[in-house]
Amino acid sequence: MSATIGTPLLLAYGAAVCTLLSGAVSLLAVRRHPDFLHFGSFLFLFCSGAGSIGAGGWTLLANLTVTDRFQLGLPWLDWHLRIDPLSGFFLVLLGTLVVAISLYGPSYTREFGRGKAAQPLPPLGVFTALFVLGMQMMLVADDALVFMIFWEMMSLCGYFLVVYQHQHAANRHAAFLYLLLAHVGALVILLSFGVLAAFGGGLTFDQMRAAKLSPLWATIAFGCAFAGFGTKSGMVPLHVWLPDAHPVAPSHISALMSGAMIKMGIYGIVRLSYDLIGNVRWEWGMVVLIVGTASSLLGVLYALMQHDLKRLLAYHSIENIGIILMGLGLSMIFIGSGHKMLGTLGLVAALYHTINHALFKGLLFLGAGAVLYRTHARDLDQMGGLIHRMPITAFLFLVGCVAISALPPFNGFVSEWLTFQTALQGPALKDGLLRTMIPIAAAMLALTGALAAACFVKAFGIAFLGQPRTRRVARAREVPVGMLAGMGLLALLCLLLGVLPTTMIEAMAPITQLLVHDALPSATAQGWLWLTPISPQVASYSAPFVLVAIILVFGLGRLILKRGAEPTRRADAWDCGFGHLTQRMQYTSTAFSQPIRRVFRGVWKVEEHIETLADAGSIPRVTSLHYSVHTHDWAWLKGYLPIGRTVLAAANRIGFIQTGNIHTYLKFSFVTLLTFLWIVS
Amino acid sequence: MTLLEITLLIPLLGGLLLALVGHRPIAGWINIAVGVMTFGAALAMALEVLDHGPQLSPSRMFYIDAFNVYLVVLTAFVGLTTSIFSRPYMRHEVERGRVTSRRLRLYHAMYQCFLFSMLLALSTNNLGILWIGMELATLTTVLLVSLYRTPEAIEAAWKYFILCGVGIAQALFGTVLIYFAAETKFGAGRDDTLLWTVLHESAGGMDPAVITLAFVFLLVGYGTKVGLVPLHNWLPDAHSEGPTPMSAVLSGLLLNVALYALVRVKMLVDGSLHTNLAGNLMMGFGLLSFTVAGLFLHRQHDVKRMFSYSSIEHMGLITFGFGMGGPLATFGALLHMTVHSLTKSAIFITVGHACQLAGTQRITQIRGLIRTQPAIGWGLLLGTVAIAGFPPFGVFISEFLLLMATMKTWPWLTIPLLAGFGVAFGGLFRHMQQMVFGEPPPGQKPVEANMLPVVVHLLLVLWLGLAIPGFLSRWFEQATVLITGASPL
Amino acid sequence: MDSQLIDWVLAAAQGLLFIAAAPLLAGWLQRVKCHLQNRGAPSVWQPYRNLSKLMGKRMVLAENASWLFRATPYIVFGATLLAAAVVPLVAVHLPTAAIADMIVLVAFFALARFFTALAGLDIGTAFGGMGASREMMVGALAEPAMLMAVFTLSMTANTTNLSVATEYLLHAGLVLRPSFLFALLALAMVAVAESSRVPVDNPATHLELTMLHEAMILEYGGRHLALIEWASQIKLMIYSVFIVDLYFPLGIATDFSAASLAIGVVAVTAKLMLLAVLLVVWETVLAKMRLFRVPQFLGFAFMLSLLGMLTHVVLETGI
Amino acid sequence: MEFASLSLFNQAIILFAALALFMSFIMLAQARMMPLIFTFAWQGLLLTMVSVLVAIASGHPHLHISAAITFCLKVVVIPWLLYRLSAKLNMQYDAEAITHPTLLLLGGVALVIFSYHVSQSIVHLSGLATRNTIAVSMAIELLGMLLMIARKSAVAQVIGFMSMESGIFFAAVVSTYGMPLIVELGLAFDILVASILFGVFFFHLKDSFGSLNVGQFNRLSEANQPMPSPEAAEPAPGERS
Repeated sequence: MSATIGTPLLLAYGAAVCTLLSGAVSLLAVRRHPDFLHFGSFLFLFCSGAGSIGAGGWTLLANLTVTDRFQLGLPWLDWHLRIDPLSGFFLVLLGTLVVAISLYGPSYTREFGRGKAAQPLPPLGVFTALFVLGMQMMLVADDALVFMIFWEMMSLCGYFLVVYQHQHAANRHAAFLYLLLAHVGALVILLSFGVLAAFGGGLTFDQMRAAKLSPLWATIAFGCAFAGFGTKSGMVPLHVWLPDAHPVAPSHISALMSGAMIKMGIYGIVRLSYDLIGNVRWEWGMVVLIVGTASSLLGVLYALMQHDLKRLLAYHSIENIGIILMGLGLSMIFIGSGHKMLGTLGLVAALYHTINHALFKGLLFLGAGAVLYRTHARDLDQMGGLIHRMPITAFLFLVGCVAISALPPFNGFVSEWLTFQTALQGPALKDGLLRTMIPIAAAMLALTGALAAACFVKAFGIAFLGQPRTRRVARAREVPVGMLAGMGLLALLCLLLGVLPTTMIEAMAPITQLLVHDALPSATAQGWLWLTPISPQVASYSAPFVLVAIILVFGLGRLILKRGAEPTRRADAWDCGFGHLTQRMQYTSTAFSQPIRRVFRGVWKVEEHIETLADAGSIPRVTSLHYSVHTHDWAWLKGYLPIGRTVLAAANRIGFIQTGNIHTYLKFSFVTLLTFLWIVS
Repeated sequence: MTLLEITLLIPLLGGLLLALVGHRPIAGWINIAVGVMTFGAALAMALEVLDHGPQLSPSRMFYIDAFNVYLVVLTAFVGLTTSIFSRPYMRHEVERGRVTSRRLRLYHAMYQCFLFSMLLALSTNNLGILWIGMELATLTTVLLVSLYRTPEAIEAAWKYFILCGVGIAQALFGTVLIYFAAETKFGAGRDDTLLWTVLHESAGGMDPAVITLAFVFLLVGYGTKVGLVPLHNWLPDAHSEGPTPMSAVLSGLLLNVALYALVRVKMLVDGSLHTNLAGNLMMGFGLLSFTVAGLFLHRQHDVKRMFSYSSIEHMGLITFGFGMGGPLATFGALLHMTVHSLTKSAIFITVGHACQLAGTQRITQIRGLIRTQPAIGWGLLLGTVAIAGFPPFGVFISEFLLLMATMKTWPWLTIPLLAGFGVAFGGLFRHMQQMVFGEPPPGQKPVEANMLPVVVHLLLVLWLGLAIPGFLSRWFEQATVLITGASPL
Repeated sequence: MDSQLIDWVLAAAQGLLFIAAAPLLAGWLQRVKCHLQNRGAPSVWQPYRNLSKLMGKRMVLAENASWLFRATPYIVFGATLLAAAVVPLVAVHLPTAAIADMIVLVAFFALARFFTALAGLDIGTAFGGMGASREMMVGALAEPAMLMAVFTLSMTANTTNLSVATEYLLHAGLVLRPSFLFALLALAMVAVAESSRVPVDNPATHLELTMLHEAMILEYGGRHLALIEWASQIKLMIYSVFIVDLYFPLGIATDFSAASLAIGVVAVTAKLMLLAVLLVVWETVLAKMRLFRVPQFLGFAFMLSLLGMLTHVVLETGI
Repeated sequence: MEFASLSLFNQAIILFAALALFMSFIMLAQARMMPLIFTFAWQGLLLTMVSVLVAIASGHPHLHISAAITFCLKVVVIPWLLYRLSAKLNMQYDAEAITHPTLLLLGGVALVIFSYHVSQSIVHLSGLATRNTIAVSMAIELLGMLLMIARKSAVAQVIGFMSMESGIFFAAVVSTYGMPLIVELGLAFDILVASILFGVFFFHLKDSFGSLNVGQFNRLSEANQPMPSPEAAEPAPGERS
């Protein structure tokens, strides 16, 4: 270790050590002291998260770049580590989520050790720790080997976490699919590094930065990186693992996966294309933009059709990754066409949305976990009325819903607004195709946003509002305070990032300086109150004002209107005079999304089933009707199944080699020999 | 007597001893003790090599350099750990009545003879003796494969015998041709013309035409033993029908030794031909094995058979790496030999226990291992993870290097490699998952298992994945220089 | 400092004017409509009477209503109010315009819609769910169309700030932009859909199967209902002002002298009255659509706005 | 070089080599068990004689030893073992139906031509006058393999295998005056062990399968095995709405 490693890197090491300790505690405190496991393990995890935030925040605020080496790995290649503003930013993101789940986890995980399907807890703790460690170290990696080691470690531990409740076949299947795609994706990433290493002469990132690539090879490297990292991020059409894997993992892990892990893919794309390959080309941006648009639109449309809350959230991750990619794509297009400042704006929008999504998706998954914890239900159509039983959870979940639907004054809106602003600068480009494509992408983004709002009205409305649909839901209670604290932290951050975007963008300046050698001075020029990304003339937004105004209206309105009013009376809801309403008369999630299903039919493969039970008798009388709808993913049906079938068919055919007949085997040997002799003679 | 000769003698004498007392209950311990001594001697010898560099025995019969020293140690080591595993395993088999005490004696004797033959093949300086060692290894293991005397076992053993016999005969023809080439160069009447040290020094002067022909015969011959497609057909049969300790050493060691022989020959050929012919043939063979075996993984019903296909796959990859031949690829291939051997033997050990636990080798009937006996379940899981090439296990590092090297020299070949990795991974995991996870069948009971070898192996593989110790990397590097003439550093 | 203060005061005044005038516009619409349909017309002040009556009523809430149900009217009204503060009614250059631009304006509407729909689901009646479901679908389709129309405008003016854009168009004089024509039509169609007018919705009906907006707020009464009604009147007003001031900015005040402000008031009143007449004619001529024709209607609006955008890119800037 | 100009020794060597090759053909065509074994022994004898002749011609004494080894193994021990075994297994009068015998012989001829073609590039290197016999030895080796492929009986396969070994041994003798002694001894030991093992296996095979027809040993076939359909094979993820 060199003598002059900077404090941020030390902090990062500290965080990594804490993570390891957390794993060790869970491993050691096996049976005797389960409580010790809970608190010790999560305490260390908390420290680790705090350390990450510290390390990342420090580099980001002080604009530092610190490197270090370890005598590990290959004989001619030490482990190179480095922390710079970009990795710092992602460390902060990761650390925040880790802190949140370390608050949330102790109560939540206790549930797994109980009951019929009790699972041993140590694996959960160990792999959670290693999962976090993988991400932490991957972010500070400065050579391809270390990067890949920890990248794969992250993927692998994710697998163990997804398959944690392995008694369910769905979990096993989801985990398998996840790991398969993660593995293939990692190999593709490896190829990208391979190209860079071949041209740069070495595996360290410094050598790769110095590599002189021809446009063709640069594009190949970018393509591999994009496909590989995109698999991890869940971009369409490489997304199929995501909606399977996220729902079945324990909820705090889902939060971590959806909030942090898929962002690592974004980190990878940014790191490789802006930093290592460099010389971003607009063609790449075009691809990224198209993929991003498709991901966001399809993600939200598929989300709308889900009635499993966590699966719905998982599809929204795809949508939001799409939005992030749109920002990145715009940024690449602008940078590739020579508009550095606009490129910077796009990058800021993308990164801003990255951290936003981490926060609100983390919050939502934790909320879904809270519901699961109390009701053991993931199916929306079994919930209902939880706002009365779990008011704080409901409130926090609502914050997440508003934020993800891109509504002011929360954070999701800011980043989407920035993305819109970037897109609106499309006319600055020379190329006619780009100029027409970008507005269409913007329109799709608008459509996505509106559909997301519809989807979250459904999610929140069906789950938390109305009347409880099952008895277990009716008996639900508020979750323990630790879980609320975890969610509350994220909800608060959602609001803060929504209200203080100017400050946030200022803090992100070192990243863009590092990657694009440009910053957005104009965005913050008008003070913290006004966000003016390009100039005050072009666009401005004052989130604090909006917040204050809403609060004012709310407060004043209530003050004025309620003064002197008679006390409120409670009465039955309007039932058209038919007698009282039952919970079965409510709209279900399937019913809610029916109009949209009709409007966008063809996007899904929809199967409708109606099961009718009838009394036998001279005149059959229908006693019960069950209607259900299944939507299938075309990407799975048309993309993955054929590939899988091809492989299996090939495997089936290839069986002819192993006939079991020794003569055949001898013939193989004989023919091989003769062929080779023929070749060489 | 040099340390090397001691290393060779111990298993030979141990084999003779066990031929007498191999049926006694104590035989398992004797087996272990012999293993310990062999390993100790090998280690001492390795230390000597580490201190003084390559060693040529006074009679010039044995030669230890950076390339084979680590393989000798590895062989002794895996031999030892497998013997540790074999004690409870065989006891269980005897209890179940699958093995009689006479056959137990045969087993123990043959086990040590097998180790001897491999050590002999590895350490000899004479290509003829190398061949003899390989043939001896076949002969000793044939009896082990047929140990259970079931029709399947007999059939497998017969196929193994015939196919490897034929293969090895081709190798003999190749050896004769090399001898021929050497004699042409040196003139008749010298008795050192088959010594590798001599041949290697003067490889440049040998006639290319003869050497090419010889290489074809040797490739087909030793390639059969390595398990290269389409010469591999014996391998899954032999692995699946024999006792599991034997599968562990077959997969972990014998394949390596055969490959070692092949690479030694390739070094001669490269020295003589100055073309890429040998390399290209090996690459083609390797890639074919790699992809075909990956597909075969999907269609397996028998867990040991499945992992034997995985061995074929990895051997294909290593052959591909050696065939590619740059320093990076060679280094990766050398490393891969080590980690594959450690991992695969660990897997077979675990699989052995798992099969005893479930009472069958059918994949569909092995269920819920992690519930019934977490040690076995996790062992199998982590072993599979390691062999599938996930970090931080060492297999990842070697696959990483191989892919990097491919990207550098044959970029387009990365595509089949990539597809192969994906297919193989899918094949392994889809089977492994159902065995390890899920609810166990009612009444499934834990078995006596010694997981120490597995833990040690996996820890070693983990260590190699995180950092390659200095001495080993020096050996690898020297071996790389020896094989390719350039250093990866 | 002084001038800034005056600016803010003026802005507040304009905002107040906006909300105060909104029921008037609704009343005027109603009156014209009755005349056109040969019915006896209520006074133009009738909406004010309705609102004040509702304000004074005792609150009755459904048993199952949660805090969300009670908070929603204020949020909806607040969001609409904020939106109103951004739109230049009489004068441009007001400081409130900088708080939010066109995109934020759309987002304010989305916020209001979001909460209204949630409130619809809160009680757990079938009506509420139905209304929420349909409203969200309509909103999902209308919002992108509206944004596209707005983008066409903002690309021309290179700003998303409403005030700046209006001023730009005012100074540009008469330019015959094909893109504006398309965008205007699209915007008009969206405005009709968004403010729950025929043919998408009928504000006057309470027929169960045809309700959209009304179904959601069926459970509301008293001051809550008043706020929501008022908010929807403001919303209609915003759309109207949006159309008349952006596309026909003639007469809007660019400085704060009394004269130009007065001209501004007169101009905008005249324009709004005219627009209302047009709207009434449209509503009288058309019948309400089936729900599943609405997507086609909105899809057409989306097509128009896209066409507007493309003509802008292809014909107006490519030169 | 004119054949006639060779010494008689060399002419004899070539003659015996040709006869050994001929023996291979006979084995290929011989359906009955006993004559097959005898033919094999004859081939061994011819090879022994070649070795002796070469030993005399070249003055390499250790070739005598290898000739003796060959004689013991190929002429005495192995044929005797095989004879005993087939007698014990009561199959010395078995004859198997050879499918397409003519085709097989034609294939054999093609193999000889192929061997000649392949070895042409190397024969000029040999210092021996009888160097063209390399082609013959290669042909014997390949014919042995062809025999293994063509025959169903395990005994015939063993004979084919041994015949391959003979071919290789022949190659060693005629191209390089034999291998170093230690190698030859080891080789002989291996072959001896192998032949004993083969013997052991005949009994096992007979026990397990009731015959020595290796064509029936296909319990370990994968060709007609159905694909396993484990849960992860082709699942439709449970997407529903």
